[in-house]
Amino acid sequence: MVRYAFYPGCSLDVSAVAYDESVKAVCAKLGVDLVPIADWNCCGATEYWGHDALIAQALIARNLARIDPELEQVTAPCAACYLNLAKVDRMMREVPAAAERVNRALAAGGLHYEPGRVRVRHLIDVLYEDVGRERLTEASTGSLDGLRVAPYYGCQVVRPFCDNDDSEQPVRMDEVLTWLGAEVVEYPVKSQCCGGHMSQISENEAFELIRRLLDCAHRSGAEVIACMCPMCQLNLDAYQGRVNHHFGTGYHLPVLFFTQVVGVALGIEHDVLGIGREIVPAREALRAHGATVVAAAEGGRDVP
Amino acid sequence: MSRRVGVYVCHCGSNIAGTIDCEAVARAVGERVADVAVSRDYKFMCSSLGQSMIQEDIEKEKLDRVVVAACSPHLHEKTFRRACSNAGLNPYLMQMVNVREHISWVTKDQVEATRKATAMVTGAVERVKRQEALEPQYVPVNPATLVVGGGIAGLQTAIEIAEFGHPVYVVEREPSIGGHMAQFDKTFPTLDCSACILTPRMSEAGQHDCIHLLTWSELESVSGSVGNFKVRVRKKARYVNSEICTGCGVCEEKCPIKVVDDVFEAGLGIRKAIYMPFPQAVPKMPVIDTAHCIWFVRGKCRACEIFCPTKAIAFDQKDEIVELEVGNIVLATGYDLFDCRRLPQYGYGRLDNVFTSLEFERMCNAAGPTGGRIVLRDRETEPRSVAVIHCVGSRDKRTNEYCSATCCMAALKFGHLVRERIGAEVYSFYIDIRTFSKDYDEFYQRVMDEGVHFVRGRVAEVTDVPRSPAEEGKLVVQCEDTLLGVQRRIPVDMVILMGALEPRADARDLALEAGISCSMNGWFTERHPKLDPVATMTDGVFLAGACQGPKDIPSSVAQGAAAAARILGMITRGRVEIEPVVATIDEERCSGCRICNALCPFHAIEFDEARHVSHVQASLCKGCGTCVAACPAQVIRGAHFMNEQIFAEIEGLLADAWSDVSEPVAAFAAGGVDD
Amino acid sequence: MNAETKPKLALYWAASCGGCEIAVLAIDERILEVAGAFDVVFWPCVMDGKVADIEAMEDGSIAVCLFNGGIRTSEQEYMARLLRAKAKVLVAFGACAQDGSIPGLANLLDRDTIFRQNYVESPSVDNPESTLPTATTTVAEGELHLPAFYDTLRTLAQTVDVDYFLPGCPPEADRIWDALSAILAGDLPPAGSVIGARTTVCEECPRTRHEKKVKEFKRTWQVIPDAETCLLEQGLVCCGIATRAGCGARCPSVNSPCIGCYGANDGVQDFGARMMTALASIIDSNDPREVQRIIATGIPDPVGTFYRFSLANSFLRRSRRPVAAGAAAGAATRGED
Amino acid sequence: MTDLEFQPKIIGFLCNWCSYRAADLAGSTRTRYAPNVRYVRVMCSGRVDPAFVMKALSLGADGVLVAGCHPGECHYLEQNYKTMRRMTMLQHTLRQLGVEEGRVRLVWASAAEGHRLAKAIDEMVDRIRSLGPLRWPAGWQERPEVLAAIERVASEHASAAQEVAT
Amino acid sequence: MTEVTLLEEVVADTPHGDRLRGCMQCGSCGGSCPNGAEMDHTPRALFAMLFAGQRDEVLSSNTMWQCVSCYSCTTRCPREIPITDLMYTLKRMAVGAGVARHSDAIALARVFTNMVERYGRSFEFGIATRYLLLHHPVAALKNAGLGLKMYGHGRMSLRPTRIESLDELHAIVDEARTIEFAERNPGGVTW
Repeated sequence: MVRYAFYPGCSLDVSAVAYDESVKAVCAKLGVDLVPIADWNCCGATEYWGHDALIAQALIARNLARIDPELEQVTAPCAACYLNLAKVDRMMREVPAAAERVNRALAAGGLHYEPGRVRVRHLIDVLYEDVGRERLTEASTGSLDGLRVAPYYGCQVVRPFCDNDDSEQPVRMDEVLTWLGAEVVEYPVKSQCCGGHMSQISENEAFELIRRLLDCAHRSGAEVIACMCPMCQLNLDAYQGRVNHHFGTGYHLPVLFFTQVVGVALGIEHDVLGIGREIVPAREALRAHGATVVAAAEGGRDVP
Repeated sequence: MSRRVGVYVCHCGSNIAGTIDCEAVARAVGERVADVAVSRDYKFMCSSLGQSMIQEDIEKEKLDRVVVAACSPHLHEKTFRRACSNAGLNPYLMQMVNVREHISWVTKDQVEATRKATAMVTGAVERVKRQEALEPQYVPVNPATLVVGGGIAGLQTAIEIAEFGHPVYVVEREPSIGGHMAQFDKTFPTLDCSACILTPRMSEAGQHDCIHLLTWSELESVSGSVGNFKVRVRKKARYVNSEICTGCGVCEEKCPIKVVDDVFEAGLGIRKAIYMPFPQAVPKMPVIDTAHCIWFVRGKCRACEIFCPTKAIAFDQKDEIVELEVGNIVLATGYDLFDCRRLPQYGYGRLDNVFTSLEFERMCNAAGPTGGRIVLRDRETEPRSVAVIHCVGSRDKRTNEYCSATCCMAALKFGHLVRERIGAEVYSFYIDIRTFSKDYDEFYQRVMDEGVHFVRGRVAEVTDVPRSPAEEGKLVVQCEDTLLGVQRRIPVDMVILMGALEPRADARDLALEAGISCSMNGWFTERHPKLDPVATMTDGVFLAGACQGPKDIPSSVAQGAAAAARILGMITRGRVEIEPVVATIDEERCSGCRICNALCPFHAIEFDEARHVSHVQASLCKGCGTCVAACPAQVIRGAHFMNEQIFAEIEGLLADAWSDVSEPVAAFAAGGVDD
Repeated sequence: MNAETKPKLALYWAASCGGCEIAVLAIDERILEVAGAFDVVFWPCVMDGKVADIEAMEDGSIAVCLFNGGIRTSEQEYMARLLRAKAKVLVAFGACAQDGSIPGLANLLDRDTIFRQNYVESPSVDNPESTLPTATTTVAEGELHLPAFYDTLRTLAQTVDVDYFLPGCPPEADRIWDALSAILAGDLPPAGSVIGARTTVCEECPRTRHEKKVKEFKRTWQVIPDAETCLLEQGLVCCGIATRAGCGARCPSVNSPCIGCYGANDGVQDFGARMMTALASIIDSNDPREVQRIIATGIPDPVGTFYRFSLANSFLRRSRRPVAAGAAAGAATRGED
Repeated sequence: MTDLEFQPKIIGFLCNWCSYRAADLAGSTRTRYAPNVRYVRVMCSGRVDPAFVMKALSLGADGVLVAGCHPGECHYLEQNYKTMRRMTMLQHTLRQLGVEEGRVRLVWASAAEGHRLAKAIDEMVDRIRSLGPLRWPAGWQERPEVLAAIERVASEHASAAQEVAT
Repeated sequence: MTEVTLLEEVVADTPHGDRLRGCMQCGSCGGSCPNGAEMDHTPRALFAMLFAGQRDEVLSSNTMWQCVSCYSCTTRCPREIPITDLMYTLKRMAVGAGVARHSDAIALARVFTNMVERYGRSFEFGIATRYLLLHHPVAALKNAGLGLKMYGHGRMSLRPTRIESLDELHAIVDEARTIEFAERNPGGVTW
């Protein structure tokens, strides 16, 4: 079994604690061994790039440099964290002069990172490729029972460093959730932007972007939105009320991390997955399919 | 070895003399380099006066070698070779130095430019002293020609050669000749009916005594060289006896299996399991699609056989290999259309009413799947607005970097057709409109007059997700209108994607077989992009049409005709000259180690098992010198690029470095460089 | 024939192992014929002799001098110049005199490094003071001189004009005999020639050969080669392709790849270049990274592999000198070429 | 140590079909670049023998450029791959002989890439300028004390010989 | 010394920035931008201004501050120009030149980067309170309810997390700053 260095990122500590809980639960269940990077630091999100480029790179590279030398892959669930790790590794590989600068900075802390030493992967990739269809299907308890999910990838997992999925119309989360028994709805805006930090600095603009995403999910008949980024989850979930207020709409769409949906499919208890931490509650939608969970737990449900 | 070398430094007006002190170069070389009998500089060496200066010197000064320092040998090597030849000096005893393109035009510093020129002329003198007289060789030319590809370009070549009574074999992989042009409805900018101008050509080719059509056939292998190629062609089984089939079409009518026609109808129409791709097909003879025919799939049916009035169905037919001997080969294999699914932001394959240009062509064609009606995928609704997106898969580093050259005009044609036939609004989204040929820009203006809306901006995406009531149920084309500097979303009913022209998927395989090369983009490489766009690096292999690069019909026809003219010239001459720059193995000294054997892509090196030595077949050798450089025993000799010659040239180039080491040595000692 | 009228023969041993001296004796009883035909005037390895006697001879009075070994010290250079002057025909005898051979591989280093390694660092050396030989030592009684040791070993021909070359490490007995017979008979090729074959070892090698493609270069300990097919095709770096024939393919015949002791083929100036280009040509990969890997792992010591016998006689002659240590005098002139 | 006055001498092997034409194109588009590369035209970069490179270095060249068609674009189909392999092999050997990587370079330039070739040459000249002169033949020279010793041995023996004679 | 144009500076300061020279003004970026409507100039227009040498107009544009880092433009650009990264570069230059327009974005970035440098981790509550209270007291009130909800769902911590080896992190950050300073002042500066 491959072990992966694990970079949780700041959000998973606090606002996206549900992501953290569900990632750990799901990985434990699937035998994916995550080894947290010792004393990791913030990746600087997008803010640092516009502030100070070399510090941004050095902060990210510090995490890469601190990865256990025995591990060859690192996975991050947070989209921005994943992007940053991948971006700096790629930049250091392609532009040797840049790598040299970063390593000079790292050397001040007694660290060094050899570009390309670790392979940076998003967790969806680990589930899709390494765990794979067969094991996921086997592990599924059938408890999703056709839950209608809108797969929302957001930007930074699929752009610009996604080598193995489409950056416009990605399919990997669709596939994983389908294997696990969800009914993945057509969601053409699946890789469009949620506004990111605009919700904090320019609300009105962010609200419009959020509205488009909610509207499309609503039209497609989704019961929940599954996402893979703490920022997306925050914007779609926590700001949903204010968006409704702003536009006079009445969307009621629970927004879960995709790992929470996967966890439900694997029969993991909702509390363990952090379900309930979302502002727009998902329990109702899950309950509509939940009777079968109980049945499954009691053993004896026929899978149609 | 004592030689009498003449050195001539050209001023090229001020092109060279403006940067290089030509007189100083001539003087330095004349004084310092051994065996230089004459060293002159002159205003224009390529002028008749310049040439006669060389000729007079050869005669009067008894020169046995000549160096001309002027422009690129690619421009004037022939000129000066001829000048020497006329004065009785073997042309291969002349060496050119390119002091214009390689020095004066690229160097600012006049001192350094003059130094570089002196070094390079010295190199050439040292080299030319060791050059040898070479004589060209000749081989006879087989008058038969092979044309690969039965599209308009290939047909043009075939007909023009056949008109002179020489045999031509046309190999076409589809069941009928005609190519892409047969699929089109109208041709720009004249709006001629494509079929009306093409089909007479097709039948002319089909009926010509000298043209042998090998349709439903593919090229297997090519061997031999210019004048005498041997070609193997696979004639795929049609399962129809060509001797007795009359092309009546009863089989097709009776066949119960309907198949989506992905080739001729671009997926928009239906054909049968036994079919002719289109009614005017040449030869007028069907073929059985074994992937769908019930007999081949399940061993039942045989309806075609039962109903065929001449009993022409032959289920037991086998592929057949035909061997041909030809003197020349023309590649006219055309292009593939870009797979628009590769740009998912445009929605092709996901959004029903996004069409490719070829689909739209078929839709416009009266003989096509909609009978010429412009309708949405439901085959009923006429669109009220149509978007035409240019550059889909062109001018894009992520797909194809080049401009596909034809799509702007085709897009204009589509705009015209929509306006004319259904009066719908047309939005044409372009980066730049390229209407480069005769009457093309006039056509652009005409289409503008007809009310087509032009939006300058590469489309970002096509979506069916509405943001406003006006967008409900529409396809929304989102782009930046770069002339306004704002983002626009334009709702339409139908989108047409002007997909790029791409090299055939198997172009590289064919190139390898024919011994020619492909550009980075995959198009076949011509001999010279300006001065010889018809021939290739392999003598006797010519190019016609879009296989060499995106091309419209007139250009393809012109190139096809040009290839024919070149070949007719060779047939008329009856023999071809082969450059004497070839490798020879000193067989006395070859130890048969066989290092060189696998190195020649032209298969010119063979191993003589009996004598245990390797041997170069001069007629196949292209003179690249790779084997010469590889021979561990150094017993392969590369004419005109021999080791002694190149070593001497290096010595001459570095004469200022090695003839006086004391200066660097002093610096060496003093500097104590510790790198 | 008495000693007065017999042609005079001299043999000398410079920077080499001495194997060539033994090789002369390996011509067996034919040595008696040599002794009969020649008056051996100088052969320090075998008989007593004084340099002064040679110095006293007329220039050109020695008919033939077989000189083995390269030139590493000032004494060897002196002897080379001396024998050149005295001998009508000077033969560079064996690989060391011709190409520098194994002693020439030390051209990867310079004098100081060689001294340090040999006199100080070598584990078997006991030299607590780290004393190094110097050309001049001053003692109470005056100055003592040792021959000066060069940074760069030179071949005989880089030092003096050479008439003939007899390749091999050592030259094969039969080839020596052929050469001596030819000299006796006065049946000599033009001066400057190598007395030997004009093709390579493959000519004499009994193994079967095919078109070559090599995916991996192997070292001898990695494989037990099959006895029939070309060793190179089995991935072993066999230098037979580039090495002058004459040995009868001794090594390949006993399943061992040719290491190139007969030097380059006739007319070739750089043996290593021939090996490099030939081996690179047959690597079965067009992927730069894979090629890099095949070369780096298969040929860990390229100079030792390609220039084992010929570094001193290659185009580059030596490795780049650590410059600070070896700055030459301003008067230095271009090396002979 | 960078010698700004130092004008490196570089030998450049250009293949007839791509890189030579690239250099022609650089000329016709008046692309200025460093004048330090002196060209040798060969039909194909596959003709470039490692011996040429070493010969040039041994004669005092500070660097050698080999330019060919892009991989897959060779006018002789695939001969430039052989060049790539040979140059890799040569670099491997030169490294052991102490020749820095930047001195011998392989560059791909199509007939349309005059600018690219010019840029590569400028980069190469800069790099070699920063490496300093190579001065290979000077590396063969012996030190002054060695040269003195040769003279001393010769003169000592000469006087000894004179003594013997008298 | 010839004056360095803003275009040259931007190109030099962005990995693969040289690709910008190949911009053919097609507008794929402006068409793709989810926030394009809010920009005073689309990215394409901004590049045209860069080519035209309009230094002040470019640096005082709001374009880069409206960038949401979604990389749509970057992945769609037919010339493979790293547009998102160019926006970061322009932000830095605008701040450096003191003409940056979008004070909120800068303020958020300042607060954020301060927190990260202080603790080694982001501290959402600290950022939110500090940024909003200082810059948007009204919005702070509006968002207070949201904050409470988050707290109630266990998604807000009132205390920052510190990494253990803060010294190491600070050493790296300081060194990075020194390197950049030295690069900006190639002549060397006496302290």
